Formats: sequence, C-alpha cells, structure tokens
Amino acid sequence: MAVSAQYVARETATNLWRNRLMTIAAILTVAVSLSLVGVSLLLRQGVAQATSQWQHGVNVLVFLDPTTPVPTTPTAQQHTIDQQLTQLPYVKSCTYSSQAADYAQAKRLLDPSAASVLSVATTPASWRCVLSQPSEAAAVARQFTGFPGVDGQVQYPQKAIRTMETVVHVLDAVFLVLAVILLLSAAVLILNTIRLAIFARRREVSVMKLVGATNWFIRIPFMFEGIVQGVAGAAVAVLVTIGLHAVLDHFAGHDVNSLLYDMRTPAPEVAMTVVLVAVIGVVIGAAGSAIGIRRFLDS
Amino acid sequence: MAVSAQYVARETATNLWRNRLMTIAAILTVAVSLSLVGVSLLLRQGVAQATSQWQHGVNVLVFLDPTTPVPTTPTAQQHTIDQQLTQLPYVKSCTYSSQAADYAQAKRLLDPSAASVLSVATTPASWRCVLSQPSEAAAVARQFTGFPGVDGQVQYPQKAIRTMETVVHVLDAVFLVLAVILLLSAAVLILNTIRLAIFARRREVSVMKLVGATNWFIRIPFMFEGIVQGVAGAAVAVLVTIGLHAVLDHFAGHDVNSLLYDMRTPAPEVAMTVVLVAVIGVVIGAAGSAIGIRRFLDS
Amino acid sequence: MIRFENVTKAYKAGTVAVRDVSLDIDKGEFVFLVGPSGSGKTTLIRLLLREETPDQGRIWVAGREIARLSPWRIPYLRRNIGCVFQDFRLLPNKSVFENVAFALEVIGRPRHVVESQVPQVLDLVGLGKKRDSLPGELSGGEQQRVAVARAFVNRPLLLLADEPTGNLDPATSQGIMKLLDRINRTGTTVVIATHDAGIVDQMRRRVVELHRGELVRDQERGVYGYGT
Amino acid sequence: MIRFENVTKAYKAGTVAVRDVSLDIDKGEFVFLVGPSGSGKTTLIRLLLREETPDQGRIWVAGREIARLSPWRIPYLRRNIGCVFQDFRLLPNKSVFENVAFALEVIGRPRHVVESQVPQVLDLVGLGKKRDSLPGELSGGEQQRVAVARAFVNRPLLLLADEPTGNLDPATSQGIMKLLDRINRTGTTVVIATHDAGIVDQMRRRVVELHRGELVRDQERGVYGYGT
Ligand SMILES: Nc1ncnc2c1ncn2[C@@H]1O[C@H](COP(=O)(O)OP(=O)(O)OP(=O)(O)O)[C@@H](O)[C@H]1O
Ligand SMILES: Nc1ncnc2c1ncn2[C@@H]1O[C@H](COP(=O)(O)OP(=O)(O)OP(=O)(O)O)[C@@H](O)[C@H]1O
Ligand SMILES: [Mg+2]
Ligand SMILES: [Mg+2]
Repeated sequence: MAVSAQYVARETATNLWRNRLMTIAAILTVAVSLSLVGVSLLLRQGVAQATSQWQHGVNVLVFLDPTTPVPTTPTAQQHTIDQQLTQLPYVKSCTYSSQAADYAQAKRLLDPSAASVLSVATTPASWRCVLSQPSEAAAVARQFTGFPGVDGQVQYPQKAIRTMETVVHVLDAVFLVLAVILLLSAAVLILNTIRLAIFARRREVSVMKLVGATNWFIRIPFMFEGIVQGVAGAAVAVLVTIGLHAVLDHFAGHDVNSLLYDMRTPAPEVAMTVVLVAVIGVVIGAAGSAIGIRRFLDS
Repeated sequence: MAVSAQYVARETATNLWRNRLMTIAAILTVAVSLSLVGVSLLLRQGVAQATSQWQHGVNVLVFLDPTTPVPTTPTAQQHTIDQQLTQLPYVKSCTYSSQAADYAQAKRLLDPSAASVLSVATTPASWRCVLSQPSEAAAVARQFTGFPGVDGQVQYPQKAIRTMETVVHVLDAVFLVLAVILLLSAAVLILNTIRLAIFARRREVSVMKLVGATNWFIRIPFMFEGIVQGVAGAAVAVLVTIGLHAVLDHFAGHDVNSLLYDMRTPAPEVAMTVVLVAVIGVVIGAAGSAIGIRRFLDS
Repeated sequence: MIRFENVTKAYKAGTVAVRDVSLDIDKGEFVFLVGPSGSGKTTLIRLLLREETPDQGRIWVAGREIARLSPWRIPYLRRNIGCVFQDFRLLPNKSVFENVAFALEVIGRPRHVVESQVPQVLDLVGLGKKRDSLPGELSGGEQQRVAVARAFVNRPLLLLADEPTGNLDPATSQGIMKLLDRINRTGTTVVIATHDAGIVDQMRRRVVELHRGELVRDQERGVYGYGT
Repeated sequence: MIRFENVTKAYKAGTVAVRDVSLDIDKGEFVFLVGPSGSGKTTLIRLLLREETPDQGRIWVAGREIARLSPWRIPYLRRNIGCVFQDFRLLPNKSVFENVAFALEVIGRPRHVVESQVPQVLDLVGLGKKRDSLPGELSGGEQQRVAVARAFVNRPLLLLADEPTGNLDPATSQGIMKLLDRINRTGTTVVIATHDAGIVDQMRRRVVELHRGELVRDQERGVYGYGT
C-alpha cells in the first residue's frame, strides 16, 4: 500500500474540485435520498411518541356496586385497595372517585332529561385505573371482576382502543416500511451515481494502472472522495431532518390538543436518527466508491 | 432539422445498447424514484378513501323532548320532519328512532345498574342524521335546536370528530407532502443521472458538432434515449404501484373492520396514478435529456 | 476561399497561439502548414472551423466572415469543411463504418448513398476489412485513416488535415498524400498541417510556416525547412 | 531483459495482431520496432506491459514470465517499465506537473524528490513553462512530450516508446531521440516503435521489423526499410 496521507488528501481535494459536476451530482443524490430516510425515521418516532401519549389516556373504569356499602370518606382502607389494584400486572395507577363525584360528573355528561333520573345513591363509586399496556385492558378487566364490591361490569374503551391501536400500528408500519424502502432506494441511487461518476473516469483509472499504481493506491483517493461526498450529502440530510424537527416542534407549540404536540420527539432520539443518517452517508460513500471502482480495477 | 426517423430509431437503439451501464443507471433511478412517488400517491388515495368511509360514521343525534308528546307510530308526519331535516345544509339522511327503540338500545349499552333507572317514558326518541360534511356537525346541531319538540341538547361526537379529522388531515398532508417531495426528489435525481450520463459523452457531442451536426440532429436521439429510459423506468414504477395496490387489496380481503379494507382504492383512481407516473417518466426523460445536453451544445 | 486578416488568438492561460497572422488561400490551392511543435498550426485550423473565435482580426471562409456567423449557421459552415483532427476525434461508440457514415448523415444524404459511398472511401484508405471495428479496437494508424476517410467522404469545398500522417508508415503516408492530391485536383482546397519533411519536400507545394504563432514564411513550391 | 518465445496474440474480433514472434533483447540494448500501420507494434508493447496476455507462447521481462505474474505483482512490473503510449494516455484532470509527478508518487517517492525531479525532466523535454497546463490545453506535440517525460522520470529499467515523435517537428524529434539515447547509455533498455524513417536511418541501431504480426527482419545497425 504505502499510500501517504498527504497524497490522499491532495488527490481527494483536487479530484473533488476538478470533477465538480460529478461531485455535486453525488452529493445531491446522497442528500435527497438520506433526507427522505431521515424524515421518514423522524415521522416514525413522532408516531411512536404520539402513541405513548395516547396510551396514557386508556383507563379501565371499575364501578363499585352501589348496594354494597363503601365508606364515604375513604382513607387508610382506600389506600389498601389502591395498593392491591396497583399490584396487578399492567396497572400503573388508580384513582378513586366517590359516588358523589361520579354523580356530579354524570350530571355534567348527560343531558338534563337523562340526568334527572339519576341520584347520588344509585350512582356507583368507581376506581379509574391507568394501564401501562393499553392492549391488556380486557385482561385487567377480568382480574378486577373478583374484587370485593366490584360491580359485575368493568368498563374500558374497547372499540376506541382497537381503532387507535390499528391506526398506530399501521402508521408505525407505514413509516418503518417507508424508511426501509427509502434506505434501500437511497443505497441503489447513491451506488448508481458513484458508479456513473467512476465510469466517466474509467480511462483515468486504466492509465493509473498502466503507470504502475497498485489497486489500493487508486482506490483510496476514490474512497475518500466517496466519503467526502457521503458526509456532505449526509450533512445536508441531517440539516433537513433537524430542520423538519424544529419546524414540527415550533408548530406543535404548546397546544396540548394538537397531534403535533403529541408527536414531539425528545432530542436524544432525534440525535440518534441524525447519527444514523450520518453513518449511512459515510458508509455508503466509502463502500459505494470501493464497489463502483472494483470492475475497473480488474485487469 | 431534417432528422430522419430511421436515423433517430437506429441511433437511439444502438446508443442505448452501447451505453448499457448508463442506460441501466438511468432506468433504475427513474424506476426507484417514480415507484416512491407512485406508492406515496396510492397511500394518499387510500387515506382519502378511508376518510370517506369513516365519515359515514359521523352522525348527529337529535333527541326529542320526552315530555312533548310525539306520535308513537310516525308515518306521514315523520316523513315531513325527515324531509325538513334533510333539506338543511350538510345533512345527508336521517333516521327516526322511537322512544322504545332508544330505551332498548340504552339497556344494551349501559350496565344493568345504570339501565335500571331508565324507563321507556323517560327515554327520549331521537333522530340520527348522517352528515355530508362531518366537520359541520356543530353548525348542524345549532340548526336543529329550533325544531319543534327538540330537546335542548343535540349530541354529536365532538371530540371523536376533532381527533379523527386531525388524524386524517395530518395523514393526507403527510402523504401529499411526501408525494410532492418525492416527485421533486425524483426529478432532481433523474436529471442528475441524465446529466452525468451525458457528461460522460460530452466528447462525443463535441465531435458531432465539429462534423457539422445541427443541435437538433444531436439532441433528438438523446431525447429519445431519455424517453426510452423514462418509459422503461416508469413502467417498472407502474408495475410496483399496481403490485402494491394488488397486495394491499389482497390483504384487505373482506375484513370490513380492517383499516386496509377502508383504504381500498377503486381501479379508476389507481389508473390515474399510474398514468400520472408514466407521463412523469416520459416528460422527465425527454426534458431531462434536452436540458442535460444543453450546456454541451452551446458553442 | 480563406482569408486571415491580422488574426490574433490567445488562450485563457495567456499563451498567444496565433499572433497577427494575415494569409490568403485561393480556391483549389494545396497548402502545407509547417512549424515547430506548439507554433499554432492546430489553433489556425480550429479558427477556420470556428471551434475558437479570434481575439483580434477577421477570418473569411468561402466569402463569409465566420466570427459574425450566427450560431445556428455554424453547422452549415462545418459541412463544407472536412477536417482530419490531430487527435482523430472519432466517435468512440460508433464503428468505423458509422463514423464515416455520420458525416454523410449529418448533411441528410439518403441511406443508399451512404451504403455505397462509405465502403468505397474505406477501401481507398485501406480499411475495407475493419468497417465494423470500434475505434478502440484499431491501431493508431488505422484510427488516423478513419479520420481521413471521414474528412473527405462528403466531398467538402475545403479539406483541413492536422498531421494526417503522424501515425502512418511512409508507404501508407504516401498513399494518403496521393489521395489528398487527387481530391485537390477535383477543385477542393486542401490545407495540411504537418511535420513530415519528406512529404513536404517531395510534393513541392505552397508552404506556410508559423513560428511561435507568427507567420514567418509563405513560399510557393516550398520545402519543409531551410536548414533542418 | 526481454524474451518472446513463439508469442501469438489474436484480438476478439479475430485479428491476429502478433503471430509466432520470438525475440531476445538484452539489457541495455536500443531497438527500433518498425512495420506498416497495423502490423502489431503496439500490441507487442502492450504484451510487455501485461496490458494484454498472449494467447500462445511465453514472455519474460527482467527474468520473470509475466503471464504467470499474480495480479498484485503487475503494478511492480510496470514500475520498472516506462512507457510512452501512442495515444499519450495522460490523466486529463491533472496538470502537466502532476501527470509526471504521478509516476514518482506511485513508487512512493517523497515529496521533495518529486519537487526537484519533475521540473528538471520537464525542462529536458522543453515544457518548463507549461507545468500547470492541463493536457487539454496543450498542442499535440506538447502532450507527446509530457508522455515522454512521464515515461522516464522514474529511471525505469526498460523504456518503451510507441511512436514518440509522431506529432513532433524534426528538430524536437531529434532532441527527444538524443534524450532517449542518453537514457540508453545509462543502462536502460530502450524499445521504440516508430515510423520515422529519418531517425531510424540516422541512428543506426538494431531494427526489428513486423509485417502483419510476423517478425520479418531483425537487423543490427539497421535502417527503416529496404526499399521505401
Ligand atoms: N485549449 C488551450 N488552452 C490553453 N492553451 C492552449 C490550448 N490549446 C493550445 N494551447 C497552446 O497554444 C499553443 C499553440 O498550440 P497549437 O495546438 O496550435 O500548436 P501546434 O502548432 O498545433 O503544435 P503541434 O505541432 O505540437 O500540434 C501551444 O503553446 C499550446 O500550449
Ligand atoms: N483492442 C483491439 N481489438 C481488436 N483488434 C485490435 C485491437 N487493437 C488492435 N487491433 C488490431 O490488431 C492489429 C495490430 O494493431 P497494433 O495496434 O498492434 O498495430 P500497430 O503496429 O501499432 O499499428 P500503427 O502503426 O498503426 O499504430 C490491427 O489490425 C488492429 O486493428
Ligand atoms: Mg497541433
Ligand atoms: Mg500502434
């Protein structure tokens, strides 16, 4: 080998400059392709975030039989029940709502004519439990059924959970598949571009060989060119990704109800995406050049 | 000009064959790029379809005051009200549900303890109206408020509509933006590839000029090459799009509850997408070559 | 046919390749352009083809001032000029036959004319058997002969040849020169840039000598050099 | 130094470019390779560089049978051979200086050696002022001289030159031939394929003649041709 660093640096720099058109084409291809990958990964993380936000909203509502007497001022005893409930698998936390509280809420929810038939005495008190795994709502509901004083029926938003889960799964799958397809497409397009660029310089490679250059002597500057192009393209892609993230974050603002707000992705995960995009850029640049040049090196 | 068809055909065919590597690279780029565009357009249509499916589920529920006497066997009169309701803007159709029917449904929906406090007499009869524009539910509800015998409160799934609309709008926007971005990216990548390919043949172009070829004489075969590459790439993209559509359709099967079933897109719209993809391929191929060759034609 | 009037041409790098050259070549003349390496012979030829434009001075070819030619007319100028380039400039993706045929197709000659004329010309330069080879599959001299064949296949008014025998053995060179002479006798103006002293001395035609871009000699029935 | 043993080489197209050639060239010899256009001179040189492999027969260069050389050793073979290619084969994206320097960098010469040696060699071929030009900005003869400079800048054991004066005027040609002669005197074996009868006749060195791929003459102190 014996390829001096100085030679590689000079060679890479001048070649990039003298083959501007091809350099720009390659960088553009990497940038466009990896931006798509980055954006797609980002959206996927957003969906995951939104999911975890929505999941906080899945409660199981346990009604207590209004005919069984329960203490109106639940203190220590209530605490015990709370602990017992919380120890069940998938249950994260539970809050108690007294008969009076439930009646007040029912009055608010129902229209007056319907509410008029209710009274505090006939309204059941309830425990509202947040689950760590919303899909397990049915199982949790079954477990509750044995508890003392629990009314026969345990309510949970069955239909809502199913729909939400489908949407989330589909979205997640769509963006994952999209990211993978885009990644593969990016790889194909980038390799393509590098191959074309090297094809345009095949005569140069053959002359180098005739003058006695070893394969590595020829390959290394090409690989560094590829790496520089990959890095430059990836840098653009990273900026696009970070930019999109910033824009989404900005629009999300503090509107707690907006979907974008739910999709806000924490910085570390964005950083992960960005690092991934950058690494792909470098690897594809170097490997692409090495592979692209191979057939012109076979003597 | 005076470029003979025979010359163009022969020139195009031999050039495509002799520059195989570049031909394949260009076709691949077009295929990958346009496939992404096609798939994205298809998904967008799917979302639109699903939306229109979901919209059928948005009803406005108009409760009639149970204290106001209404006929238990509504015939001609009911028909009149129905007509009146239907004439309101955004209302598509309405169905009447008697007190007895509502009571039966309530018993089914509520848990026994809660249901036990209801009776047929206290349960209000209701009109359930399907809207052509779900987002107008609030406005429709306001209109109903003046009707004779209508209970003060008109119910509609406010929160559900908002959430669903957000999701649909976001999905629609995401796929539209995606399609546009992909289209632009595709254009950039394809132009890039064609430019590189022509760059590799710039010497050929300059020699043709020196021998006295007019710009059109040189350009036309290049454009036809571009068209052939565009068409071939677009054909692959069309196959991928149709294939994906078939796969989705297959998995959708007859499971009415699945999201995929909701997303089924009718053939004509798929055909539109396919035609769009094909046209883009041809235009980009021809225009790309024409633009790509331009700077090598300036003398 | 050709008139240079105080023509000066400098390249970007600062080299003055042609300096204040004035020259008249009549229709039907046969002129050798000589001079040491780098003296501006190729540049003069490129100016005639309007591959370059002069910085100063004016050039007429066939009665037209070519610097004033609008871009779309340039191809028509070039169709009247056959040129053998020093570096051949063959189309690498076309066979020998197609390379020569291209010069005819460009001017819209019908297929049957091409089919009959090209093989004839290829036989003249001794490449009848190589018609389907690509330029990359030819020896240096064979490529040069393809370039010669292409230059005169369409019977141009003016034939420019830049070092047309540099890669040819003396026998083949003489054959080519005889060919150019014959073409000249049919009325075509021929201008040949060459280093081949033997041929220049033998043919005894008009010799124009350049030195560092300047015209230093213009001699009827001249020889390659005074001393060398 | 060089030994051909019944070497035959045919190209895909069916042309037998070299037919049953046997030839010995000792270390330090100076040999002219002559023959008409297409007789196989370039092919012989390409075989020596292992740019092509023989279909039949064996070739030794510096004691090694080069067809048996494993691929990774080929670069080391080529570093001992300087070659002036008929079509120059300069790197189009590198300046004159860089083109010549490349031959030194390939064998790992440190920067300061390159910096001192390249300008020296460029002056020898008369291109001191063109060191920063790209090949495309040079005249034909200048490109040829760059090719010559690159071929001997690293003092190879064997110097092959394919038509090294085809684009040069007689004066410059003689300068190049004197240079090659001087290099030969330092012990380098020199093989020159040429059509330049004047030079061959003047130098009176060993002449090997090919005709249609066959070796038809091998003559000490020979001339270009019998009759021509
Ligand atoms: N494209 C260019 N850019 C810059 N300089 C150039 C260019 N082409 C030629 N030159 C310079 O102009 C001068 C004349 O070049 P030209 O090719 O006309 O010489 P020539 O007489 O044809 O020489 P030769 O016999 O070696 O072919 C040379 O010094 C050359 O280096
Ligand atoms: N790559 C190739 N493929 C097919 N045939 C070839 C190839 N290279 C050379 N030939 C043929 O082989 C024969 C010998 O070619 P070569 O280049 O060795 O001749 P040469 O003696 O160098 O001729 P010149 O003096 O014209 O350069 C020629 O007929 C040529 O057409
Ligand atoms: Mg010249
Ligand atoms: Mg040769």
